[in-house]
Amino acid sequence: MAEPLLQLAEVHTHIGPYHILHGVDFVVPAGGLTMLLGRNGAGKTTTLRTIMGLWQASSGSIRFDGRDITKAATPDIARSGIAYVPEAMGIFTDLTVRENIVLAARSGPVDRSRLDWILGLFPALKRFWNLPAGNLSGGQKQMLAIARAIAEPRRLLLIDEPTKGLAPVMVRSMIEAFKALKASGETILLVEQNFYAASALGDNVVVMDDGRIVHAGAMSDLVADADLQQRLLGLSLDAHQ
Amino acid sequence: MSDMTADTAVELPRARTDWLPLLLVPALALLALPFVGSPSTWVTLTVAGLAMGMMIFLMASGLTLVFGLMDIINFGHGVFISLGAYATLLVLGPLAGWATADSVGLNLALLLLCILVAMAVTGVVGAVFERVIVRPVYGSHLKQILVTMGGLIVAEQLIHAIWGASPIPIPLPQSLRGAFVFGDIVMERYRVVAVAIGLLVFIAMQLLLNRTRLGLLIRAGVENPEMVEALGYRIRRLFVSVFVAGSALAGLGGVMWAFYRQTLTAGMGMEVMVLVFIVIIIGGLGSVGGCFVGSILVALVANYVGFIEPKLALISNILVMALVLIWRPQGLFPVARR
Amino acid sequence: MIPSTTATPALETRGLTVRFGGHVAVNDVSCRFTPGTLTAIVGPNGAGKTTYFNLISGQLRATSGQVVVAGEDITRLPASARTRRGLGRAFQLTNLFPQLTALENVRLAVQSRADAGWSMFRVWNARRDLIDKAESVLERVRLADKRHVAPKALSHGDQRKLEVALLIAMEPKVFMFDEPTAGMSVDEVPTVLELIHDIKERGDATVLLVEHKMDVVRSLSDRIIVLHNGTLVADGEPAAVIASPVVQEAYLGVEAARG
Amino acid sequence: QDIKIALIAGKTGPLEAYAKQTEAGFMMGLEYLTKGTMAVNGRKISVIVKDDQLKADLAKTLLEQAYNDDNVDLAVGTTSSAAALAMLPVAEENGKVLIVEPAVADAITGEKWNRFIFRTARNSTQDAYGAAAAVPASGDVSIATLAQDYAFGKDGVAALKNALAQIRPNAKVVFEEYAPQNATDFTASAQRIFDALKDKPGKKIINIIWAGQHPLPKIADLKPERFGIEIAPGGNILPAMQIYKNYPGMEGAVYYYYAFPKNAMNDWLVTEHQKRFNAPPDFFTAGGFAAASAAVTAIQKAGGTDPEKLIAAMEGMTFETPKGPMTFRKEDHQALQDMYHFKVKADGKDANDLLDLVGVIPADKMPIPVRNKR
Amino acid sequence: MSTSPASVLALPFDETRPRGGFLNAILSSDLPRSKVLSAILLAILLLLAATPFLFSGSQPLGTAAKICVFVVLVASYDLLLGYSGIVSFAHTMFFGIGGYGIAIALERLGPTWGSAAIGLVAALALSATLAVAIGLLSLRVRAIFFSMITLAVASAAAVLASQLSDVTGGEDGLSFQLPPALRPAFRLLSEPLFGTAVNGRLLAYYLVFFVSLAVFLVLLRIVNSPFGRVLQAIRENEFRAEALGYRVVAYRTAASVISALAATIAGALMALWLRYNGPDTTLSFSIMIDILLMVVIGGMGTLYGAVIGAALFVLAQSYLQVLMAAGSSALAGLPLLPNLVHPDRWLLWLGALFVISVYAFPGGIVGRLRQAGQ
Ligand SMILES: Nc1ncnc2c1ncn2[C@@H]1O[C@H](COP(=O)(O)OP(=O)(O)OP(=O)(O)O)[C@@H](O)[C@H]1O
Ligand SMILES: Nc1ncnc2c1ncn2[C@@H]1O[C@H](COP(=O)(O)OP(=O)(O)OP(=O)(O)O)[C@@H](O)[C@H]1O
Ligand SMILES: [Mg+2]
Ligand SMILES: [Mg+2]
Repeated sequence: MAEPLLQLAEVHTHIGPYHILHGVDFVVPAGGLTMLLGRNGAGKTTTLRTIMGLWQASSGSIRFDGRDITKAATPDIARSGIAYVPEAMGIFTDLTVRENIVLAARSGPVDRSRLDWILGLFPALKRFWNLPAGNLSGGQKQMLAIARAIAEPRRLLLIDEPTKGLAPVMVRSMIEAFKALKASGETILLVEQNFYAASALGDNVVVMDDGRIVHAGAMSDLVADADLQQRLLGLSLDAHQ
Repeated sequence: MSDMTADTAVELPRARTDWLPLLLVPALALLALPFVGSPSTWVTLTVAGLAMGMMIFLMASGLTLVFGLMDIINFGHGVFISLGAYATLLVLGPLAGWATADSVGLNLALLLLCILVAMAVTGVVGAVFERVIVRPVYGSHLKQILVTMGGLIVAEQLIHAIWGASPIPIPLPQSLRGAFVFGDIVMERYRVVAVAIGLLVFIAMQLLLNRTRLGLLIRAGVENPEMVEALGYRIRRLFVSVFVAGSALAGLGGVMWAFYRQTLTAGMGMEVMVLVFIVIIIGGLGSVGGCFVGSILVALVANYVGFIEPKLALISNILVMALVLIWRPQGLFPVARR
Repeated sequence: MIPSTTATPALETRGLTVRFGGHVAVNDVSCRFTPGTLTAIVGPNGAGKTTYFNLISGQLRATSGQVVVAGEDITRLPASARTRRGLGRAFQLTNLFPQLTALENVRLAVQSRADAGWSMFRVWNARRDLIDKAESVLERVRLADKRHVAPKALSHGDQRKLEVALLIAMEPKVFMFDEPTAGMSVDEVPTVLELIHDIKERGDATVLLVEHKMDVVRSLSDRIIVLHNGTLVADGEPAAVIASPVVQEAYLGVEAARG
Repeated sequence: QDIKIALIAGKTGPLEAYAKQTEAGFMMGLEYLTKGTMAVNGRKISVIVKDDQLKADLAKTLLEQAYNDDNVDLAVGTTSSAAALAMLPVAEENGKVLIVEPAVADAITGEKWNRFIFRTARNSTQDAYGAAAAVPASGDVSIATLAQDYAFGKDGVAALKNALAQIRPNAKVVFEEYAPQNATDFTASAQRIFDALKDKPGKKIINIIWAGQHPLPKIADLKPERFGIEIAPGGNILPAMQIYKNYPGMEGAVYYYYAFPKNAMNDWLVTEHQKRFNAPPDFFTAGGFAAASAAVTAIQKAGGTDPEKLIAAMEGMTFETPKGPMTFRKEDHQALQDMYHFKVKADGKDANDLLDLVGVIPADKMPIPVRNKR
Repeated sequence: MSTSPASVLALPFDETRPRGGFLNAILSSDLPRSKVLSAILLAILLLLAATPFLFSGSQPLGTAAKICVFVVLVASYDLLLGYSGIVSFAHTMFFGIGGYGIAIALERLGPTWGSAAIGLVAALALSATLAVAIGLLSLRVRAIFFSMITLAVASAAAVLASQLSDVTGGEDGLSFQLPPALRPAFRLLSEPLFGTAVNGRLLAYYLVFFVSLAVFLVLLRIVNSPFGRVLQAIRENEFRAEALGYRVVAYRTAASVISALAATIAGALMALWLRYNGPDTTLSFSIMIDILLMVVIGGMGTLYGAVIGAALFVLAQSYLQVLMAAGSSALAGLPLLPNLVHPDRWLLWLGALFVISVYAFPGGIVGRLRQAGQ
């Protein structure tokens, strides 16, 4: 089997004095959509931030596309072809929608047909093209965050909870968008609480709890296996009570 | 290069330009005419005010970049003005003859050389200043005030140590002295040069900030540096260059100011800082256009008020600021919220 | 439609409208909310739900129209005064005191409720009652073990819970939840739903809930109102509203929602 | 036992240059007067230099310390008038002599004076009389003043008007212009002054009374000569006067210029200063020197440092200075002294070769009023 | 989750549990929470209380009095800055109002306790009015604009003080007499106590000391009250505080007023101690910067920081030049170095101190000590 696009091996992350990730191990194969699931506080966001270099892994290694990026600086990681949608969306509230997208398109003006496609997915962005992004509604901000990540083709998209705050109809168009991106050969690593959206999309699934990977496998297996679902997602529930 | 709205298939709404503040300047000038009375005096005052505005703009433009866009309060900005002024000595020393030469060419070349050297010096010192003084305190205004204030004191003392504490007179190149006289109207020659340089800098900055994504990047970087990095931009490097550019602009302003005052003192930069702060606040933090209009406004008002009712000249700046802020609480051209 | 009760409603908006330049974000919305009921507000993204909340709780000033609480017109009052008249609000995008501990976050809400903010010559921790109450609220949202953690170090889901805790601690007459469960994991959602359910069961509180999860809406609400482009387009029994064509098309997409 | 003298000056801050001159002049003065022995009446002189940073409260505290903790016999200071004024009561409380140098405020030997205060520096009124004396004694003269808009400027103008009334009744102040203290653009002020002066008959002069950065070149660049208007700048320290070079022919009055006084003391000062500092002595160097001379002469005359004896000796005492003899007037202890009427040179040899002497204005030609209450 | 923040953050003690005890009551339950810090604070308190008996001479006493005044001034500023997150540059204005209140009253109405009281009350009333006006008018705008507005207001106040020279003494300031009981000549006990004369100066010192202590303890109580907690909440997220039902503008204005009143008292004490007040003493921008530095060195958001910051800074300011003089003569032989530590270059080191202390103590000295204590 070819080398996976992204590979985490024994990654530990500390934030200040706190040990948050306790040896995270998983791979994201090229071309598919991998779901990262887990209850609140499991360490999903921390994992994505560690990949992006926004937290430094204290040990372990992260390889992307055959390169070791464990110690690389965030801009270099981004330039190697990774786009990131943070949990808090990271919208530049003072800039307009247009300016937010201009910045996301690092290599120059956005390709026209791609822009048409994006604005077709999220018509609200077109409508508020010159509005400061801080004035958008919660869901519209979420759309802008995703639009920014897909403004130019990238090798890998890291997306933290894209469906939160989106109306059902928008969740649908987002699922369509991810499908289209997948078809064009982009790889996606998605953190999601909405298991149903997740199951509709995922090729592979990774489940985290308490800073560790507790399950990894094909999404179809998890969907088919109610017991496993209960154990992974219910298990954490029991443990918490 | 960034204007992708050009001819996309989707019709995108266009941003509107705000002309109102620009009209303020001619409106003010016209309003002052009846009060001043004599048209020739009015022209003299207006032209002098415009030129003074340009000089203020040159000194303030660097700060509006650094303070307005990068959100760094650099109280040390004044010392870069002083430093730029003192840097002229590096040129004036060996090339003193060019100043007294009876050739416009040589005189202007001298000025240009002074500017280049001063910008180089202040740029380099700015890089060091950023590295040593400012970098550790990004994000905390208060510490910035203290640290840059400390830097200011140290730098001022170093100027004293290097060039001595006494004021140093410097010669204005021969052909830039005196004034053009048309009937009862006088226009100081040096002010004409200042207008030319001010306009040039203004246009260059406008192009750089509006035609490239530089301005956007800086503003985005201030709000959320992590995200800008995650988009693949090396924000640190950018910030350093902006700081250096801001310092070099202060140096340029310092040279112009030095030749205007014809005397160097270590505190000369600090003395104009309140004015500079007022100007960039009137303009709207981070807006180069606003800084430009604000500078001219302040200088014009100072001249008119100084002529019509000198008692008020003492507070004319603060008055202008208060009025502008009542009209537009974020300044003339608020960059943040359009 | 919900039959209007004879008693004065806990909250009423009359022709509430707000304009941003040419864009009308909330357009002439008139609606009454009765104590003891839970009304869900649904609508597409950008429909004006949050803006509607902002107008009611005072974060925004209405262009026209009135907000009436228990018979009193509060349209001109600032947000803090409205809160003191019993309007409580949790925010869609988490909005907390990032450096203060979770407990202090909640305690501040309790302190506001107890109207103790102006006491200057007493030491704060002498008010043991406020602290106890804050702790019990944290207990209820299952954040007790994180009471000394500041929100900036909490995971997103925990921050959402704290947001809910603040609202509960204020004990308002009108509760306004703006997507309380967004980003909350599957196992945490029931806790919050239970809390909301309890509030409703008490009978004297009025609950407004913005939520995109239709199963939540269905199970909790007595009534649903639908906003679309700032206009109130539907109002009534949950089942009927959900089945209405406008909801099916504009909100859920052409096909019926899952389950 | 040593004679202890405290020298307080604003050695750090914007007037650092002034304080440096005072200190250098004071030390050179002691050296010259003691012929290098640094001893008077067989007692060694030790000088304690203190920096008041131009702050009045600090000056006051430092003087208290000097009298109490350091036990100095007399004190000399200071650069800023505000600081000097704050020091006056301390001298009285401690019953010790204070020689004020180089602060100029009239009040020091006026309403705020007490019997322990002597001043070697000139006061503002003396400046004003000097400026008045530089005005032609006959024919119509119309004067416009340009001064800073605060107490110092207003007093200066009032003093000038007084002095003119006393010694130049032919000259009138026809217009007073006040600009903000830190003004840098003088176009408006100049226009107002031009408008006021241009149609006046006779000689037309703008008299500038200014502390700090001088507005002279700004006014001169606007070509007052178009209207036959002349500018009379005051005196200043050399670096500030170097700008005058560009405007030869201007006339005014100055307190000290190294080439003007002709006496042995000044000759020594100029040569030695040139040798040691590679520059001629300046305004405040002469002042410091004069203060040293006053102190040494007084101690010699009193035969010791007892304050009462010192006061008795100093009242009416005449002592030599680089500016020639000065006399402490009995009534208010102000040193009466000559001033110099100058004209800016057309072409000086070097940067500091600036002024030609038009004439000495002798002390007795300036009837300085006594303003203190005894 | 053995390593989650919740469990690691096991606090050394639970601050939500009030504890009994006199000390706890006096200190409003806000104990220093570090042994070293407690020791330093106690040492400062004892030294200040006993200065007149421990050291002789006027300098130590002057320094101690200045420390007391600045503790109050800095603590009052910390209430604004550290607790409420308001960056104001107008704090010296209130300091100045206090100083001028006393100075003008004692100068005009004569040196009695009655006039001092009138001056203080008038100053407090003026300060409160101004603080309310500034607060209501401008606390709504963005923080940075507020700062700039206060900067303008402060400079306007300085201009005003200079322009109203008939009342304020202009740039020269006002020197005045104290009520007889506070004058050096007054003797409370005929015999010295522990070798120190119990005179009016001593009484004046203890007046300053005890008033400062009392104001400090009141401020400490206020910041630890429910009110103080609201201020902190507003600092963190004013939008949310408003939504929780706290009227932000009212709270901020109240904080400004309290802080202004305390600063006014500090100004009054300063004037009483110096028997002088002038623009440089209480109004100048450099004092504002000193205050900022003291707050930051000591530690923002903790009043103990004000004590440490003020003590350290005033000591450094008073003795830096002395120390440097010693250093410079010790290094006399070496090249360059003696120049850099020459007392006239003390500002250079003060500047360096600004930079270094901000780096060395990011959370202030108190923050550092508390961290080390855990
Ligand atoms: N800045 C921080 N400082 C300290 N601890 C942190 C910080 N950020 C996160 N943590 C802790 O790290 C753990 C994992 O957080 P993380 O945000 O990765 O969880 P998550 O899986 O993304 O949860 P959620 O679904 O709620 O977003 C949590 O216990 C959280 O409290
Ligand atoms: N200050 C403003 N200026 C212009 N338009 C605004 C402003 N504030 C909000 N809007 C617009 O008003 C509309 C209503 O926004 P609102 O936040 O109320 O939507 P919402 O129904 O809560 O959506 P979501 O479900 O995405 O949270 C949005 O389209 C938004 O872009
Ligand atoms: Mg997360
Ligand atoms: Mg919303």
